[in-house]
Amino acid sequence: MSRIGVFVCHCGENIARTVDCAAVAKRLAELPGVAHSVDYKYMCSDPGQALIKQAIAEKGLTGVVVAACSPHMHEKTFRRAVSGAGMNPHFCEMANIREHCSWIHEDRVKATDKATQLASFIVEKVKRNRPLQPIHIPIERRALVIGGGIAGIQASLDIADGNREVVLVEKEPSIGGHMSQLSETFPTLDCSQCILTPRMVETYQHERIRLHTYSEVESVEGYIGNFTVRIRKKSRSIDEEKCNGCGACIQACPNRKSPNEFDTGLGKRTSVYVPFPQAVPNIPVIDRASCLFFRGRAKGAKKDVCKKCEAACGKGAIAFDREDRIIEEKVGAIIIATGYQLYSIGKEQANPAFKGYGEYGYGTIPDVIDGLQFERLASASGPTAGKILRPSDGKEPKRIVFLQCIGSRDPAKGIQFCSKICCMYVAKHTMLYKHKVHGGQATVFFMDVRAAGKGYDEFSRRAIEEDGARYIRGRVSKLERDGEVIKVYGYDTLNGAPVVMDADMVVLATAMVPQTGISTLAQKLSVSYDRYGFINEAHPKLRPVETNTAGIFVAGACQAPRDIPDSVSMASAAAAKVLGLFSNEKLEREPSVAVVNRELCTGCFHCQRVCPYGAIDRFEVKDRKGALLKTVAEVNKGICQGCGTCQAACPSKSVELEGFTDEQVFAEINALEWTGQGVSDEGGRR
Amino acid sequence: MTSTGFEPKIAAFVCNWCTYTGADLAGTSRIQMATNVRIIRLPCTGRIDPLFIIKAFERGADGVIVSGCHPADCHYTAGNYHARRRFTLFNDFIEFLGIDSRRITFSWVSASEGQKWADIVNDTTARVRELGPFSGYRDLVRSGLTGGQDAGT
Amino acid sequence: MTFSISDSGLNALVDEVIASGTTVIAPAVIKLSAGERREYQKIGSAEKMALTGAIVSNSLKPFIMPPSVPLFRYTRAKAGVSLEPAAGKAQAAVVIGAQACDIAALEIVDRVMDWDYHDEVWFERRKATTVISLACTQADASCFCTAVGSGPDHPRGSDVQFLRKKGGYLARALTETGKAFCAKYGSHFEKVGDDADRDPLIKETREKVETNLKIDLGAIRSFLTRNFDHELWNDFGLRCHGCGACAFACPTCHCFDIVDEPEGITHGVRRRNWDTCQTAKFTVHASGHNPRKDQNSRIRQRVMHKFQIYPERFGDVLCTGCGRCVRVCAGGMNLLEILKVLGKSAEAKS
Amino acid sequence: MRELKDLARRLLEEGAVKVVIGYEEGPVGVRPVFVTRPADAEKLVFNSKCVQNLAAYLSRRRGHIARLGKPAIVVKGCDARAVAGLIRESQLKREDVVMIGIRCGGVSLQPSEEGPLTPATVADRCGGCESREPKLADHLLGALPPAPPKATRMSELMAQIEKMPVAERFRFWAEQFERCVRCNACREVCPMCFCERCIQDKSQPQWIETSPHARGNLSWHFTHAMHLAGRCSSCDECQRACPAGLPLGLLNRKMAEIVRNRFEYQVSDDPTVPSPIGAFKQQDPQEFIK
Repeated sequence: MSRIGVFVCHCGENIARTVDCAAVAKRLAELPGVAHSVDYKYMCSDPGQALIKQAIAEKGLTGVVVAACSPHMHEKTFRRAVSGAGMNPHFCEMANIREHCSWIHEDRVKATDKATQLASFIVEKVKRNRPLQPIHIPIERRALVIGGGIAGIQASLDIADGNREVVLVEKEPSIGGHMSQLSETFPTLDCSQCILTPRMVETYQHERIRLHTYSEVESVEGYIGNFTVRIRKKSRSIDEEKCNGCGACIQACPNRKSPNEFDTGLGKRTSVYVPFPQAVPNIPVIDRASCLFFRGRAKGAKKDVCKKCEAACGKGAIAFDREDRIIEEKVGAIIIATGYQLYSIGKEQANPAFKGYGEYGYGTIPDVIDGLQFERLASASGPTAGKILRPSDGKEPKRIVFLQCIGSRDPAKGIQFCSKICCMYVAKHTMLYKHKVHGGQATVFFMDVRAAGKGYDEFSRRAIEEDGARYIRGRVSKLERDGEVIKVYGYDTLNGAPVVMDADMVVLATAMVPQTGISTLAQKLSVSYDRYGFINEAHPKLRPVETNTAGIFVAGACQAPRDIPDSVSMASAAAAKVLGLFSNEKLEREPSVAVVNRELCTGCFHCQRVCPYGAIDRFEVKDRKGALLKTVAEVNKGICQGCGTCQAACPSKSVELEGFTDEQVFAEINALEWTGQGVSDEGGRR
Repeated sequence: MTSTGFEPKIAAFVCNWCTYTGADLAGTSRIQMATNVRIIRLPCTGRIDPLFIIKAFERGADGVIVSGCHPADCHYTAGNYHARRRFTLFNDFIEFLGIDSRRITFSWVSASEGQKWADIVNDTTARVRELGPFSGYRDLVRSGLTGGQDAGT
Repeated sequence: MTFSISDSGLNALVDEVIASGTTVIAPAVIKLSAGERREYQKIGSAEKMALTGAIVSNSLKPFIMPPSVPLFRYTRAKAGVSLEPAAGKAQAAVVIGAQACDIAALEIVDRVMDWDYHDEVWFERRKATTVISLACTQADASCFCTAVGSGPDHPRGSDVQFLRKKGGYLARALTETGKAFCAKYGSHFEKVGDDADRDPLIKETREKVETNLKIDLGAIRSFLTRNFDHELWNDFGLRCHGCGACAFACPTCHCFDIVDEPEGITHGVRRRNWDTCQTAKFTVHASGHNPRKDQNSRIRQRVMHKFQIYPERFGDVLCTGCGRCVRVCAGGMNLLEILKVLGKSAEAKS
Repeated sequence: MRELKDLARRLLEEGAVKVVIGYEEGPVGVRPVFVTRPADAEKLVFNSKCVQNLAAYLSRRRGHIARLGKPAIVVKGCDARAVAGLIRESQLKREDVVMIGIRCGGVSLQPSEEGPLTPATVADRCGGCESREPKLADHLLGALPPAPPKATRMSELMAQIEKMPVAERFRFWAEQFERCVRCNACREVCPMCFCERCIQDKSQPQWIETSPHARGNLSWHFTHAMHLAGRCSSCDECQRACPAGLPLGLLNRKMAEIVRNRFEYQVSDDPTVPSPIGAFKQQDPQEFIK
């Protein structure tokens, strides 16, 4: 038989003003199983807590109900108090008779009745509570960072500097990401490479960072503190141990016509190549699609051809036959920092939800380019060595028109969000252009100029006021090639008049979208993502770098369009979260998790389908001889967050959420009928 | 209060993170509301089994409120989405069984919607008061002595 | 003492009984979504009665032993538990037109109800009920009353037995209660000689039932005593779904379960509900162990109880051949067939 | 049906299966039969009296059948939906059962119903049936007979109930549920009721009162229908098995209609298509939620 202690709090006058606390205590004393029932001015005060501890000891209580404020306020306080008296904290629960009763009612009789009932629910529940112990999970204190752009680099360095190992996976041959492609950065106009390259080198040389470039995450298993990650190291066809990065192979390669991805197709490269001079690691990779040797093999040539690189290499590092390798890493936390790509402008769309802009002739008019291509033209290390020249004829454009919001904020094309950085980089582009082509005229078609950020608005004003960029508020309906010039048909919404102008080059500020394959990766990690593929944060305000899966964090533009400072802040925030997690050897978790009754589970796995966390595994029940009896559900306590959706979905109720078991909830509902009336008192009637 | 003096008994099954906290906010904001509702706290609407509602009727509830986080705001990401499908089935099905669905209010009340919670409480109380006691449900048990073999008159 | 009563006389009698406040239970037609059927029902007027037609689909059991009987209400308080009666006294009732199989069942079950314990719940209603049977003029392929010691015109258990005749019924008052009933409503009866004008269908019905099944109950009983582990039990339960339809339709199955049904924290009702040995739950132990682990063993239990255990203790087999277990079975189980197999095996053994 | 008998005998002889679950002519109409010896394959029949959905016998609860060894099962198109359901919900592996599908021209309401099918005798699910050919089957026997006539009983009753004011509907079901004696035939014949312990039998707490009074009965039939949402194969076996004659098929029919209207889903014989209950869409209907 339970011996429940009920402690009714006056909360000064807060409760006592409308609830007859003495009457509540007196009525509850009549409930079977209640061994002790008192009221007191301030239960949360030291004397109040002492009252509880004393009663536990003297009355041999098996459970404690504090009828007071919201459990969100003081549940922890009272659980700590009973714990101090040697009672399992989960035998203490609160009935909310302040926020849910005294503060919202004036009728003293009714409020007293209601407070009595609310407390009776909790008494009935606590009778069925079980002692729960916190769950301890060992933590593998190494982190995986996916993506070697500025966010991934920053996160890796922060964690490694925090004395924990990092595994950094980058799918391209070099780390650096989009930032390495940029010419100068807003709002300071400092050189992107100059600030990034040292960080790349530091990452490469850091003793606690294991860098896997040209690699991708194959699969992820496990849960917070205990992930097993399989990584595919794609073959560079080069022996990374032997290569010293001298570049002799590149000199020897006869193919010089492959489009250079790093230069966004504006320049050319060889088949064996490093993406850019500052690449980290400085180890070439052979592009098997264009390499004569591999093309020969693919065609089934009897004799291997070319092999000029092999001949040129003094280290014997060319390894044509090297295959992809799968390696396994154990980590305790994961940061996703896969960044963005540009939305594809033309008609063809990989994502059927999006529509392209056929009207801008991107891809058919050579002098219509995107923002990243402009970055390469403006970059000192770019295909034009920093001169702004038209792709079509290499002439210097005298008139450049910039179009903002290509894709962004255009629901008709499938994207509703603002890409955030375009207003700023277009302003930057007009400035870079003006600095390089002094007589040139930059015209910008915009919807709004969004320049919120430190020094941002000043920067964009500078573009207009000092560097003479012409800003026209309105959209462009069509771009048309007219001999050497591009005819721009637009509309100036402030003047309310159509605008037609000639341009030598047009730059489209296209939307940022997540990298291709983000959804596949998100599924491997079982984190949720929005309809564009951006990774969802656990809470948009309060948990911005956590995902809905414990132990997996997010940083940079894979979560939403981000500029560099945002990405770096997120990365450091995620790193801090990871280091926080790693500051303990074991993870302590609230024990309110689901538990499966193997005896009764029929293995229909409805629970597995509804679990938001993928916390339900399959467990094979075998007899003593090892023969399979049945396969049942099993909850991974490391992953379960305690929502209880599985229990509602279980037809036979073979899975129970600790702390909210069917017995406990049933007991509360069962108490609905009890009013405490008939107990002779003057409850509330004084 | 009507002249009959009927005060409905209403059970509310709410999630811990949004509606319970919203009801807390109503309290801290001192928003006055009907005294008829008794909250039972659960972690998530995903935990709410339709049987809770049936059992509440069996125990004399005249009305029921079920409330949790708005879609996309679930503390557990998707518990409320699963709950919503279950509630849809329940809502449509009980009408077929002849249980007046006006006795049940489903709602999304966020932690910031103290006023909305008060409105839900007051509206539901007024509506159920008008519908009268759900004695029909409790009375189901009165018979069962003959196994229904009664041709009547 | 034999009387005769005309159709119109019977109607008048029934209406008079109803008017006197006594419950009348008689076969009446009920329209269900599953079709029309004859059921014993509490009727409100004589015109509801349907004394002929297909075999009555339910038995009289629910009227004497309702599917769920509240035994008492309990209230828990700190001071202890207090009890109060849950329902009023049994109402006086007259059953009219009961089939022989259903009437015999009452007498057979009386034995166990007054064995180690006198069952008030049973006898209270039993004693308040006057039973007027009607010899069957119809039978179907599942009827086998004649094989288990009864027959379509067997009077066992009747206070008064009706036998169909042209334009009315012969009424044989067989017990004191029956005689008193006939005397009380004497105005509707006419005294006649025994057996006058009996409907020939009665005899034909008996002959028909006799062809359905012929077995040696004694031989089966002794076979069962010695063959608990016989391999033929391995097959009987295959198509059985393990529901309680047969047992609940059966006029003689009388197992019950007692449950406390809370209606809140402090009070509730203790009820006595029908139960059946055909479900897995019936014998499951608290440990989870179940001595009757599959449906074969549960079918064996049912057959053994009816044809060996019960007769050993009380003389009668616990079966009146009504055939309802066959009619209600969704799995096509057939007790006649099982008895035939047992009979054959018994013959072979001896 | 020669084809059926030959196939069953061959499967047994070759040892491909240990038992063939099919139909035989019993003493009163067609009934399930479990053929374990090749010679007994002669017992097998298939005709319009083969009403039963045999998939219930594949449930793991039925240990005495499972112990016979690998089964072959005779299925109609509608029965295949139930077998698919068992596969979908991990109760059975596709390779662990041989499905003998038979093209179906409809079945009668009762397995004892002789003669050609008429609107009065045909089972309610047969009219307009679109799955008379069990595609999931390993073997597909017979030629496709003409389409069966259509019964209107259930749709008429459904319309009648839907027209009732809500209080009258409550009385209607209360009267129906008062007849229920909780024999649980509806549960035991249900191929999708495969729980090792039914929630009805869970006593701590006792969500569903075991007493056969209308309150406990409502709770049970409500729960059964809820649990079958998006899962019920619409075999109407619950209704056929009910000794009290309750129109239980209507409850499941209604639930199927709700699932169809709300989530555009119909239970099929494709085990790879999951039920919508257990999934969700962000845009799911919620007009009833305030």
